[in-house]
Amino acid sequence: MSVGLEHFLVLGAVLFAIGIYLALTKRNAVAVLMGIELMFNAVNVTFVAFSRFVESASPLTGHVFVVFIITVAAAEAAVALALAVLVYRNRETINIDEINLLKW
Amino acid sequence: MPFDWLRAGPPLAEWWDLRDLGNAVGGLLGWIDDRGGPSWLPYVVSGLIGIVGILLWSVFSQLFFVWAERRLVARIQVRLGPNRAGPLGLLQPVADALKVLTKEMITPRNADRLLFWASPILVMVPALVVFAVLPFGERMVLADLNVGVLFVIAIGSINTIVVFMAGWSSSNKFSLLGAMRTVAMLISYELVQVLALLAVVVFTNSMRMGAIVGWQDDFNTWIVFVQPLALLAYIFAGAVEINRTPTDIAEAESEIVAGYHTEYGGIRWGMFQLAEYVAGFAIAAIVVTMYLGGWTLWGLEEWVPGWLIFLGKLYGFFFVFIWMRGTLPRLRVDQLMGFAWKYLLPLLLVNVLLAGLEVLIWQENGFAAEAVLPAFAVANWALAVVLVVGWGQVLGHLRPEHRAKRPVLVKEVGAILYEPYPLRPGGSVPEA
Amino acid sequence: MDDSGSVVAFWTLAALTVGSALMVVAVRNLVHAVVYLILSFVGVAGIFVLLSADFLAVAQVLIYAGAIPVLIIFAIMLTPRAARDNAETSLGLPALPLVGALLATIISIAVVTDWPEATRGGFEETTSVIGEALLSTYVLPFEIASVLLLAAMLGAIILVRED
Amino acid sequence: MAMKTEPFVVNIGPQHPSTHGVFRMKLTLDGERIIDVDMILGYLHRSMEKLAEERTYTQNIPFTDRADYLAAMTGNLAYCLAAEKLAGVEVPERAQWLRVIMSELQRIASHALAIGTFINDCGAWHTPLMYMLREREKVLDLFEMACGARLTVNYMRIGGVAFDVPDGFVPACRALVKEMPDRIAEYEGLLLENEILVARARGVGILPADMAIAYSISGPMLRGSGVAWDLRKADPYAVYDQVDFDIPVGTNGDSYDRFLVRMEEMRQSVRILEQGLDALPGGPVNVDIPVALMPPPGETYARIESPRGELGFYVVSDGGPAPFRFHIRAASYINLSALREMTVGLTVADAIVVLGSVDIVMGEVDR
Repeated sequence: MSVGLEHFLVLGAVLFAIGIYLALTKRNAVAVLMGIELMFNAVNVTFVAFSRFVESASPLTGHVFVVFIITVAAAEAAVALALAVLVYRNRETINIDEINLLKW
Repeated sequence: MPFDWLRAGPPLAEWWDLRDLGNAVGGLLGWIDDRGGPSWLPYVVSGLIGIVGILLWSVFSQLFFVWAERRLVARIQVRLGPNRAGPLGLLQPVADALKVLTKEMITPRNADRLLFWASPILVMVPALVVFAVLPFGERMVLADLNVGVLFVIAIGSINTIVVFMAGWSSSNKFSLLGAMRTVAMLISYELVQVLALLAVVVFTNSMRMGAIVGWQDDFNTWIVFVQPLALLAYIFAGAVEINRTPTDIAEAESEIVAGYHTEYGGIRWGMFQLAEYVAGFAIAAIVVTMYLGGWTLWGLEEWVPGWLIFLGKLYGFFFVFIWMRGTLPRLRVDQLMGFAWKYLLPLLLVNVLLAGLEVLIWQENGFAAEAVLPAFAVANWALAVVLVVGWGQVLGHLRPEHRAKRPVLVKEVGAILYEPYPLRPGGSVPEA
Repeated sequence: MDDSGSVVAFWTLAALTVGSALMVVAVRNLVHAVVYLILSFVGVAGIFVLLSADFLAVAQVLIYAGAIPVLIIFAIMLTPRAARDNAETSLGLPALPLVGALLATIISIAVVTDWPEATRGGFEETTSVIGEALLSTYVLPFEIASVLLLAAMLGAIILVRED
Repeated sequence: MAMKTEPFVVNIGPQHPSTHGVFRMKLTLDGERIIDVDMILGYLHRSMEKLAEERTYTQNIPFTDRADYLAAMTGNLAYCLAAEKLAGVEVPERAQWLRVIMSELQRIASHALAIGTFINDCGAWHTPLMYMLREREKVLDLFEMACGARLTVNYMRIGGVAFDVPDGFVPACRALVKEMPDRIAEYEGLLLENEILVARARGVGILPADMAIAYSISGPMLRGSGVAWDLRKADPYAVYDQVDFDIPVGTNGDSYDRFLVRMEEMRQSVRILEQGLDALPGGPVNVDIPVALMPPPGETYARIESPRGELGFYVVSDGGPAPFRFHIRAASYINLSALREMTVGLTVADAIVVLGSVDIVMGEVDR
């Protein structure tokens, strides 16, 4: 049986779900960031799947969007990790449960 | 039909025409089609032949080159090199291989089991996978992707992760120090590699390795004539990527014993050595394909088989790494970093800008290639010299007092000759 | 996408990607989690190859399997005494049903609506088309993205620099 | 907000490829920078000074070979001078000249090894070392021709030298002297203008002159820091006052200057050898002294310029056949004391380079 658009969309959805679960449940800030990266990838898969299967005037716009997503994700990862290191330096921990005091 | 490009091109020469092994594979595929095999079989067969060919070639040429390197470095060092095992010491690599195979593979107690076991295997991946894209002959390329150059850089970047895994998992202070040094160095030189290869792609305006070799064949000017700076930068970045002198920071024997592969014994350590040589061949192959005209030699490839020329150039270029290993001392890590970020990157950015300008001028006015390319060659070589020396002066690398000063000869005793530096314990020369 | 080769490839790559993504959730040691994350990113790169997006597949390997994990590893290195385990937070329990519900809705939408399927095969050459698009119709976002990268780089350096 | 990182203690040695013998250096690191250096010695201690108190003066000579095993000739010479001063023995002319020739040959061999291993520590894997070992081989052949041994020569006696040199020695030595200058030019061509070596060694491990004097450093390290002090000129022994040579003096006291000073000293030693071979007189090579020499009670301190610095012997006699006290003032032991001042603030790689430029021999340090 052939592999259609739905297969890739389901794959993207599953990856997105795993990413959200990771982001919501993990205690370590770096693990949360890994979840976010996974979500970005899920979105990328969906974009590319659409640009491959769906009829459109310029099919490769999906790819251009994925390029933008990759750059933004890289920038976001850098800043988020810098924040994590800074939080670690001030609070000696990056365990999200403990970073809940607003009196910074 | 998969692999139709194997059937395309000039009328398929006889399968026994070994000037391009692609003919033989093409003949085999034709034979399979006549027998009416399933549609995917030729795909699998040619893929397997390619993979097995690359594997066998890289392992056996590594064995030969271990011997060649030790003899050549010995020749540079006024000594003989291995000559005990077998005639002229030719069996020395076999002896080494047997020794490495029979040695016991120790795993440190609190090592990170999974990563410790995985990294020797993974260290071979980037070294071997790069060869999938490199054309040994006109139709002898496993997968001629049209993002070939980007593929080479991407596979090179996996090396960083594997080095870190090796250093982190052997849970020993020296390995971690070596691993972190190497990772930081590999990242900064990845950028240098990208810019050096970008300068080539600007000229050939295609990332497909076959197209790049084709461009160099059509205009029969090698890209090294037009882009000398990019080649020099890539050689240095290549030397960094495979940890060879003058940049063997990873296993700087005299400093932190053996860097990230200290804790590995037996065949695991052997895999690291094998990967280092195969990665060296990969870098040499990339340089030959991108800058030195790949398997073409201004028409000679009609008679001499293309892949022979390619291997000749590859081994010839690999000699440069051996020569560097025999003569140059090692740079410190921060000097290497400073050299990459402060010196090489600005230089290469300017180089890519100039290459873009030149191609723009060439395409806009549609000059004839014979007139324009030699002019570009001369201009680029002169510019390369001016840029290298000028930027060196600006950054102070070539400032007079950095040059060696001979000691002052004195006849009588007791004279204190120099006013001591401000007494900073053990500090280095204050940056003037 | 009908010949048997790509079907086999799809299922293996999908299994690899989802499997290693689940391992990232399950495994205790944070460094192992990063390794499995890299594995799933490489799986996604394979999926891109299946969807004949060759430029994106290679860019994915270069950035997601070469650069971002190194960032994550440096972050883990710079936070030595922080909990290096991959444990769940205390209030993790309600997350499972929420995620399940979200997944169900997305999948139902994906399967129910009939997308205007295109009849053409994969793309031959994507790099040059992406390049053209980036510098012609999308030149503004391209410039904004470069400014954003510059800002992110400076921000990260200033945050972490201890003078 | 300062980064709270715990210091990272790294152990270099005792079993390490570039510690020039069994020497251990505990480096406390903050990242790559060295905060503190703690040196642990004694792995090669053989209590030579205590053993010498049970042996007659002549039986003690082999100890001096094994103290600084890379410069045995100068070790013998220093001890024999001390014993002769104590016993008031006159050394014949020919023996004096032979002693000068042998110690200069030893200086060339020792400096060749010192420079070779220093460049090794900078990373040029064995290439310069192999070139220099080729010259050292020729010097060791000359030693073997003169006294049968290459390393622990045991050639000098109280009152002269053990045997006269065979006939083939002088022509072979002249051949070496003729060939040596362009060999040194070959090394300098290979190393002097080498950008990477200059980058690695220039400005690394600075030892200012007054600190060098304060730590009583001697030898190429002191001259590298700009102080022109050479015992062969300051306190001439044997026939050094009849020989003309220069003292190379460095300019800013870093590892590169010490390397340059050693290179120049090899050239000066060749000049001395030339004059020595020309002026070698005939006559006896030693004076026969009683087997159980019993010098009058008293103490003496004789010092010479060994390749590593001032090598002194403090010998006290109580009239008996064995010395009452036998102390070796080892040059590398004292040169090593300044290592901490030179390496704090540098990186691990620099510490190894500085240790290489100090050129220590553990036999002499631990005695």
